[in-house]
Amino acid sequence: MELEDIKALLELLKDTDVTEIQVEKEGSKVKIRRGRFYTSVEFPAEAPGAPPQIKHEEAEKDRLITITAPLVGTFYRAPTPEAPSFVEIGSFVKKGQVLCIVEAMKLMNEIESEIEGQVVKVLVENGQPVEYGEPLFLIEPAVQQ
Amino acid sequence: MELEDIKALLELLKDTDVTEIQVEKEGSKVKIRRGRFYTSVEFPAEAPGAPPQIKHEEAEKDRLITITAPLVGTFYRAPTPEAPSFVEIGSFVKKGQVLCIVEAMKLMNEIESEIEGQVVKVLVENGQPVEYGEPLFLIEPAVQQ
Amino acid sequence: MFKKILIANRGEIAVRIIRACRELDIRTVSVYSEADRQNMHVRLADEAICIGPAQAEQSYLNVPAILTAAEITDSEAIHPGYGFLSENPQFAEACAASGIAFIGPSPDNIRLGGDKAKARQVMKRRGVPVVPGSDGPLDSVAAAVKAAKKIGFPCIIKASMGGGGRGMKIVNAEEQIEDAFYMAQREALTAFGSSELYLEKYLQDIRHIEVQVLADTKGRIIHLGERECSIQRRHQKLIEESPSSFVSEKLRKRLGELAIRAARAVKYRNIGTVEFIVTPEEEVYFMEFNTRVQVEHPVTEMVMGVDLVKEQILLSAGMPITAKKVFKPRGSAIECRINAEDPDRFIPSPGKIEFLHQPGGPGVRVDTAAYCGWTVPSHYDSLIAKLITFGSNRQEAIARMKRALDEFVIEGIKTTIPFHKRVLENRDFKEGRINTSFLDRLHKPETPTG
Amino acid sequence: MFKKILIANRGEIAVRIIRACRELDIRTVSVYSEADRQNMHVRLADEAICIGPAQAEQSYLNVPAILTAAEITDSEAIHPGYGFLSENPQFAEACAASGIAFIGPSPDNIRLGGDKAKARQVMKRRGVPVVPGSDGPLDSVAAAVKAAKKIGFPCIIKASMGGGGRGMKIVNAEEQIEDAFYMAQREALTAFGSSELYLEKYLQDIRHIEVQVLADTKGRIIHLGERECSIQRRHQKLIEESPSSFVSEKLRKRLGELAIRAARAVKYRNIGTVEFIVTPEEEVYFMEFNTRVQVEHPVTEMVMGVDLVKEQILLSAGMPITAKKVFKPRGSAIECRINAEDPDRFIPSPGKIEFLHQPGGPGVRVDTAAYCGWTVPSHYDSLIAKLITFGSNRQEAIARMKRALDEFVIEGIKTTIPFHKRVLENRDFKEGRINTSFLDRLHKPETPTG
Repeated sequence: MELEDIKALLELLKDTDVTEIQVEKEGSKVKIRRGRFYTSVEFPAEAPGAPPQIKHEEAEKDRLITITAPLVGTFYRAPTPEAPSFVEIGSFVKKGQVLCIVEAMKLMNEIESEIEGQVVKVLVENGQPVEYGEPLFLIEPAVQQ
Repeated sequence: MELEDIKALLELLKDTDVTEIQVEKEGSKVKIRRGRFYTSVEFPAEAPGAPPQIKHEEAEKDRLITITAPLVGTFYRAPTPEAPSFVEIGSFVKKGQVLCIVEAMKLMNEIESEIEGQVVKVLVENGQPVEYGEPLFLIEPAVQQ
Repeated sequence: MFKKILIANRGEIAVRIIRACRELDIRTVSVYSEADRQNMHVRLADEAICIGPAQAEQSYLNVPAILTAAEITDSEAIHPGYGFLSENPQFAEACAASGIAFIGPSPDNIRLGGDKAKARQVMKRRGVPVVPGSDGPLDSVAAAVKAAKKIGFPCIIKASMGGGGRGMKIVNAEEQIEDAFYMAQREALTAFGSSELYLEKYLQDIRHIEVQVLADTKGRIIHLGERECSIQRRHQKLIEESPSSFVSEKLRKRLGELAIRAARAVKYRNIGTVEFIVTPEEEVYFMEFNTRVQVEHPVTEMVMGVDLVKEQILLSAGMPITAKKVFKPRGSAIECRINAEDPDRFIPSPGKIEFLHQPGGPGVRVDTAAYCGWTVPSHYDSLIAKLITFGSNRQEAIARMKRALDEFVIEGIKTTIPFHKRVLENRDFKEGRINTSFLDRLHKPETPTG
Repeated sequence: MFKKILIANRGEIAVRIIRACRELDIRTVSVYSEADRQNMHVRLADEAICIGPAQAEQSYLNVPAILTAAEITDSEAIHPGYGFLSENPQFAEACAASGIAFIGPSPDNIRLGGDKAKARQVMKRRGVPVVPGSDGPLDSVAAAVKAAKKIGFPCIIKASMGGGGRGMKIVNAEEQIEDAFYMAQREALTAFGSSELYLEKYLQDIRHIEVQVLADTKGRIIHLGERECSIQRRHQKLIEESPSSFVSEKLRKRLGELAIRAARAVKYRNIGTVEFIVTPEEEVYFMEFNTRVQVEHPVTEMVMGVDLVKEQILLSAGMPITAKKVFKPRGSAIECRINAEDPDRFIPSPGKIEFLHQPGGPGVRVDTAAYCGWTVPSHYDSLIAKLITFGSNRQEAIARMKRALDEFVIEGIKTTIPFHKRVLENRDFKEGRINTSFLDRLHKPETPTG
């Protein structure tokens, strides 16, 4: 919350009859009261040393869909070592189409696409272990999906 | 929170009807009140649970001078139990005039006024222990002192 | 020895196990749910794997996910901690089937530990006294009435697979049995998946005293003295001590012998705890066999100068209890469980810890996974720290606990620290006059407790 | 017993003393300088009094201010901690004159402890071996030459009232003596207010081993084993252990006997420490008598299961060492001094501690006055925490220290934690091959230290 933001907030209030507003954003807090009340802005510092949250790809998150691992296991792009990959970068996939396999407890779990669209990125190498919730693919949804 | 920021903040408030604003950021705190109120800037934020700093009388600190104990000891307002107090509220005192005694190690240490002026407040009861730096008297300095 | 161990748990016990592994130069893998991403056990382990969402059923109780995590990290063993999968014989079997060592006793040991009615029968046969009661499971109301009449009222009807106070009904007269029987059956079925019941004499003014045992794969069994666990609220222990101020040298010898006999009766291997009921007349009855590391294990560690979790890992790796391992007790230790709970009504108080300062100095041990800025999730057990103090005698251990509780600062959530301070100020507690109904008395203001 | 004690110190030792007092149910008064207003010792005491500005001369060394603070708070005794006024015989006398008990030995004991040349003479006369050297103070360069020629080179010229490595000059040949003598005189006069010097044989590859003694007012004297303090940088101890891995049972017996003889020679009362030089050939020489609680006292506490500060308070109140107090050693303990210093160049690093997380779990003790958000002032000693670990043997204590150092998080300032990790990884250290020149070797990369 920078001075710019406070300014904008004060500006917004000018032509209203609002007497109190509270905005919380990314750990900082702004509280403004008008007239006989007071205005306060608080910036609670983050707990120092806390591990960073897993960041989403900010720029892409608006349009791309991330397919994540629904279970712990080993990631395979093809049904057998000799077979071709289920999908490649650029592949168009339908909803329900198999994207990869996650092997757990000797069971091959087929991971299907939740949407129709185009594979933009494969985030994990073939044969690598993946944890629960780990991003596997980025898919650009088809228009009007 | 630098002076620059405070200045900018004051600027922002100029054309508003906001009467009070409080900003906390990275351990520093700015509190501004307008009109008949006062402006104060506090650095830095207390550590959680830390004992309070000895607070100066905010409203009076501009004009009043605080006489503090220059050593640990017992505060006496008079040279002997029977004698009258060195000073009373309202007394006019000269620079170097004895205000009280602080007894330490059986020694009577006369505490002199650092300025000429009028005794506004006696902050410690007769016979009470005082610590180093403890406020003893508030004195309003004489004009053109 | 194991080179890498996966820890199938969270919170303070996961941190406790990581500490033991680090000191043994064993690499560690933590598993965690999505709610625990910021947890201390994730930060301290060499590797950490997310195994599912916040719900324990899909993460910390998710056997395939945990075994897969062990496989993909090449872990040679799994430490289950306490709770979660630690007393699940199927999990121990699944580990074995996957070629992964389970750090704990055999599946059969675990199975018997969980079947209270069967354990009673085995112990009785092997000369370990059990509370007078039904010979085995009750197959009908009539059987319950018959057993109750034989031993006399009051009685208690319990679930064979039970624990934690659920599925238990006290009956004071014959006409109460039928209702109690059917209610207990329903509760037991819901809570434990089995409606099997048994019946015992209901003993009052008793103490809950347990004995720590160690058993190696060669069949050598030793005990490490007792723990006093009578300070309970609804069958949940809150304060534990070692030694018990009630136990004389003679009684200690008897408890130790019975514990070893109990362990031998079931061919026990690994560390375990034999829980006893002790009456004011020093009558001792077997209650149950706990086949895992206990929450309260630190009080034994402080008094015996032993690291029980390291011992457990070494035993699981097939190491014998060596002749050198003669543990001699010294002084007195006490543990207070600090829960994220309202200290008056024990309602959970999850949330962000805004400030944390741990007590320190001589004789003070803190086992916790909490840190300044950590958010206690609402999905799991409310235990957030164990404060353990050691003294040259019980009085010093208590004085130290009081000053350590005073130093402990946890801001942002409510904790049971004020509750512990109240107990420690109580004259009955200070003088060692405690039993399992102590807290009920404490909360009745009319009781003259000083 | 005392009802109220004033603590004339700051930092971790003030907190240590407050803890002992709380456990003994004694009220505490802290004194503090203006720079220490936010200090832990101010917050934990029952009362706190500001006694002066930041400069130690006007606050923690200000005798009238401290005695007045004791008087106005009705304190019955003053605990001086270590450093500051703890070894000032005039202060101990001033306490007595004011009718306030000084928690420590008699002024005469303190005086002799401070006069190294005189202490040498007394010990020699009473059969406690001292390093070969001059018989008493040197009155001229000629006397120094004569003494040096008698005992052989290299020699070391020391200040009688000295300590901490100042006023010491090593001489390797006769022609170096004159310059060294006058330089040492100048340094001694500036640092200690006395130019008196003496001369000793300069011994290399030695160990610094000290013995803890307890002596009551009835004349009973016992010892609590040794501490190994050879890991030093410029005569400042950084890591201490108990027991010493070098000391055999036979040597331990001899050290203990000599320490008790030394204490008896000076009619010592209270707790104290006899420092010895031990050569690789197990020759033992008296070095000095420390007449206060030592920084490194916790390693003895951990191994002996004793609270030395409580014992000190009880002894000062005239309590005898009872027959029950037979302390038996168990296991091994090690202490790392965490200083607010750059870990490579040992330059002080005062400032705000932005985040603090203390290690915990079995066998870990933290003695500190630091907390999250506290600003380490630049006016005083840089010691901000002592990390002590206990293990069933030295190997376990070291393994535990390593994992505890890994867990310790101090952000915002530099500390010696990385230095300690380096030492603990060193093969010579792990195998106990240490002496007072260990750190010089450690910092020379060509030395094969693994």
